[in-house]
Amino acid sequence: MDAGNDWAAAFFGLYNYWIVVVLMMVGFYIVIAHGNLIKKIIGLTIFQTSVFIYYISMGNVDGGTAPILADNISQYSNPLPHVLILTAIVVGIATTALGLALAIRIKESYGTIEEEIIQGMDNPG
Amino acid sequence: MLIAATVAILVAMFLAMIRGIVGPTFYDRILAVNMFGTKTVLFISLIGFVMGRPEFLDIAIVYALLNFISVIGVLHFSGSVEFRHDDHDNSTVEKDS
Amino acid sequence: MIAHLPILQVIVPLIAAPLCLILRRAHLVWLFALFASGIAFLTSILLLQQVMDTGTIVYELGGWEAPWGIEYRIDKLNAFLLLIITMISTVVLMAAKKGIEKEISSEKHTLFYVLYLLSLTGMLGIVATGDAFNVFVFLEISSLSAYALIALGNDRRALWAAYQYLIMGTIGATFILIGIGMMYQMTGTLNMEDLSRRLPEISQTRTVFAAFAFVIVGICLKLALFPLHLWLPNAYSYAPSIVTAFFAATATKVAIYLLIRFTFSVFGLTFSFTTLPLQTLFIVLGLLGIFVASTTAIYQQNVKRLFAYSSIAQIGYMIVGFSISSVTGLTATLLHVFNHALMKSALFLALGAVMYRVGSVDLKHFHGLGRQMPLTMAAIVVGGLSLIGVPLTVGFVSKWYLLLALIEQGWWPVAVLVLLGSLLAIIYVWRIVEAAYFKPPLANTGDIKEAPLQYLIPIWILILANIYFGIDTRLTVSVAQAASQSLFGVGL
Amino acid sequence: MDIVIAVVSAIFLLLGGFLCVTGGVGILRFPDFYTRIHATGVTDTLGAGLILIGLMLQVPDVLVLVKLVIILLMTLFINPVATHALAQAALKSGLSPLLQSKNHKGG
Amino acid sequence: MDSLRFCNPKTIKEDNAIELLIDIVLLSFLVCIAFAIVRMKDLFAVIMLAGMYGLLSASFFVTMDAVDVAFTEASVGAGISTLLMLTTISMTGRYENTTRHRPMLALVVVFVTGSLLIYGTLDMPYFGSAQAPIQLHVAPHYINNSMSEIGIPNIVTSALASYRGFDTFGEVVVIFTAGVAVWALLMVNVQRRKNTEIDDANNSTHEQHFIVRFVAKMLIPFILLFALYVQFHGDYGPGGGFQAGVIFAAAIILYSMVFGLNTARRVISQPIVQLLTAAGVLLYGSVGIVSLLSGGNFLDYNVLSADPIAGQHLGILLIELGVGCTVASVMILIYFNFSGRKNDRELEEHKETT
Repeated sequence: MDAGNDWAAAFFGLYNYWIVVVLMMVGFYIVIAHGNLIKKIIGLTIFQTSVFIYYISMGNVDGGTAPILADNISQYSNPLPHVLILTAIVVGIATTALGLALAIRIKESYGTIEEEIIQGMDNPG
Repeated sequence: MLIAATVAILVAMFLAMIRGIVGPTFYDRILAVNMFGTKTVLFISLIGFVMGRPEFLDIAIVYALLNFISVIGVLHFSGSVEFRHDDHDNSTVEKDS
Repeated sequence: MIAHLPILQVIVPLIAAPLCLILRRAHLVWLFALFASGIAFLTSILLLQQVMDTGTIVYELGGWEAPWGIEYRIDKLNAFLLLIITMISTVVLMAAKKGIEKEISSEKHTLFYVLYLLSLTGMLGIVATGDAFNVFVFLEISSLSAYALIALGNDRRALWAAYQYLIMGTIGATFILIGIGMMYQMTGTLNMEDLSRRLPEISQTRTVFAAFAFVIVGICLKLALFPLHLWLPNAYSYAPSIVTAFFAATATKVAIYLLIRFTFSVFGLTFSFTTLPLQTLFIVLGLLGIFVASTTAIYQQNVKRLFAYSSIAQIGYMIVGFSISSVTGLTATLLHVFNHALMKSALFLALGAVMYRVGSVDLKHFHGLGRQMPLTMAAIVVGGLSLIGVPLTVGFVSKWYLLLALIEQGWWPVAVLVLLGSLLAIIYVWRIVEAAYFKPPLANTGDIKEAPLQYLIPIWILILANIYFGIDTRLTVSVAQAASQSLFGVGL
Repeated sequence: MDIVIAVVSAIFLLLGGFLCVTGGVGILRFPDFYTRIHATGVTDTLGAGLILIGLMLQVPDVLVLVKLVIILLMTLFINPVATHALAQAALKSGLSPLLQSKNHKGG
Repeated sequence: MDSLRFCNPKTIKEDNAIELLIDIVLLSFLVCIAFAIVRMKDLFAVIMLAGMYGLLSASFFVTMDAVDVAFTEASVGAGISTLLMLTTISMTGRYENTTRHRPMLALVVVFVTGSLLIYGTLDMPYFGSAQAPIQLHVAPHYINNSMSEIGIPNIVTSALASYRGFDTFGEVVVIFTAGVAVWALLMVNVQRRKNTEIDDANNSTHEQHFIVRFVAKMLIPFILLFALYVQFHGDYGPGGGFQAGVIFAAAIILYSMVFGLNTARRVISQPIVQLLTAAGVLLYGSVGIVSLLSGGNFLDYNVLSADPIAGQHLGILLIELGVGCTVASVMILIYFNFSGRKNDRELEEHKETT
């Protein structure tokens, strides 16, 4: 096969993962660069969701269908990543809920949810 | 034809998404999300037929329900104190109180 | 029932947690939690005995064979860790009733015990399991309960510390999840033993390198390895004392366990240490951790914070021992895991007692405490000596083995640096001793009484254990040695 | 017979798809909130209805048909209600419609 | 290196092409939304976009054949988490400060991590390849044998509830932990909660939404019914305890939004919800213990009945119930606590002004 075909194969074979990487990094950037506590948690959700997309992508098979057995279907997608991600989604919402609860408490006791201001209040000078 | 309809839905989703991103008002965004949700319901229904396994419409039902709940939720919370700080939002909003 | 010990180890505290929620009355819940933790402790003793006698125990959950189902795989390494965790948890729980009386408002006491048991469950689950994804699930159980427990502290800074920990911890857990995903993608399995068989074939692929990097960085975030330690000092200093005592002794140890498990068992020794410059990197980070954290500890005014920094330094010692990658080095690390758990839980419990009587753990409030709370202060002194590594305490034993391992490899400069690091420990421990014994009490403190018995008993159990295991090293050394030999021997 | 159903279904689907795109263009191009809500409110419900009817003509079994009917009913119920609630809330909050002349602003 | 690819170069067939197209389009939508979220300062808009992000990723999961995951992601990403975030910003404020926290350092960290990830993708088996290791090891066992070993068509449910039942137990405990943790953090003083002034004030805003109240009233029984359907239909189609629990909770949340929190609390009292959170975990655990006592391993459903398949059915039914029970009650508990906290604060502000 010629080189051009190879590159096309690589592109179509991996672009899902590359986009996932971009999404992950956007989420990760929000978490570490933004000072607003709610925004950080939203970044965390994006980060986690992109990991879910990664897992689900790897389970996909060309020509496969949903892993629910039916007559006259032979090719199914891999069910195991689905199982794992179901669990991970639950973990994700649990973390989000707890993070938001903490943010509410922080707002009540510090009066703000901006990281810089909070750190300034904790270490004056 | 299923595919044509799916593409149309995707286009509509894209347009709604842009409205959601540019805003400008609070209500425009809710409207965009609502429309986006409706389009998602249709998309899920269509994609089931496209892929030849239409028996998973339960998901579409859930989407429709949650869409409604989230619009109600947004309206519910829009009344609260912190939401009212709309000053630097945009020009078309005028406050009564 | 004896065949079911591995699962009982985890589900006893797990089932006890929701039962506590139903019991509701705080002191009943305390007794019940103590009981559950005690049962778990007994289970872990039996397990360790069984493992030492018969070798690795495999328990198939749901009756499904390993790569298809989840299995628990108890070998010497995790049996040892299970013992440490349950032991510390039980002793710390003894003090919990008095400990949370003043630091947590009364309507939250029941929830405190529930979260405590859940956290214990999470750690036990991480250590016992033989399935990579199951590690992630139990990691999240222990982390979520940890965030909440830290946030229960009275100080508003506890909330901020918990939030920071939540962000860092979730990033770490997500990194681990990415790493596990890559490993799974390349091998098709999640079972650790199966992974260790399938990974060598493809160990030269870039994906496996990336998987390794993500798992290790994720674990190091949880481990608070320098320079990823930033969440730890705040979390430890503002959490309720009981929580600090429990976590300082166990949470980082679980992360060390994961590090050992993934590098030695899953990825294999050759991959982890020969193809990657991991050894040099970890030695440098470990030593930097020892020096930076010890130096920072010297300048702390809050004693809890001081000991938190000292914990980061001690993690440095464990990492140095780990990265020698020899049997003696790993033995030293495992010994230090055990010993550090003993001393730090004793020290933080003693600080809890000070907090109970004085209401603060600032260094200036320690003035004159040597006479007012003689038993508590004596405990802090012995614990501090152990931290320095004075002979006849446990701290000496692990440092001794660490030096032996370093000299075995001929790494003299590192050995000298490790000794110098201990000198820094002398300075920060001395500051507390000086304040407690050589400074007059503050004028307006009134009369401070000795800590209540409910505090003193667990503190002194731990302190006596500190001395006992410092003199009679047969048990700990033999188990640690057997565990590290088995890791270097046949793999998993 | 089959061909007739297929053609009818295709017409419904295309019409529905067209309406959806129209609604999308509307929400993007119309000048203010109230005109946008008008565009989506009308076309969404109708477009969704048409597409769902188009799908109903292609169903393999009864259960799928029932589900489609449920979705259709819910769209018919929920969409107008949501739009109505939204418009009402917007009006009450003081968001004024864009009128021809700026002097005539009002609710 | 090519031998590691496990893959023949992809031949783009026609029906593949459309799926590929949809795939690319959905993913690029996701990227657009993610970048828009970075830029935006109005947290309300960000949350709306995050809701869209959830809907989109759920649509993506459907195209990837992961129907169960799509179900869950839709109810969580677009439903519950949006509501929780809205409640939160209604207490903490809507706008973000413009300052960034060391953006250059963050960019460097992100860049390094991203490069490492890209580096890692280079040796991955191609997307959709049937020869990838994950399609050859472990998973084929589930696909080929689950019908004879467990006897239900939904393989995801088989693997979730039986093969990896212990993970799911862990998942239930995670959600239980989150419930207890949020409760411990946001607990409101009991005396103050009795006061209903503010709730009545809140209600009055909804009095005018007559149509909304009417439709909600009609819809809620239907949602509850649907939740039950999802709960028990999980063996045959997408669904199961978790999804059902979230839908059930969504119905209650809708009720409490439309009719006021205190009304909802009168219908479902908080102590009962608290009890149910524990009950679900205990139900799950006791299935395991019963199987332990009847001679099997923990969570081995084969021993629950004389016929292994019947045992599996019974076991899965019970643990799904446990999951549903805990998830629903934890979600309700979390919402009650968030929303109760909000009422409480508004009451305080109310008192201050009068």
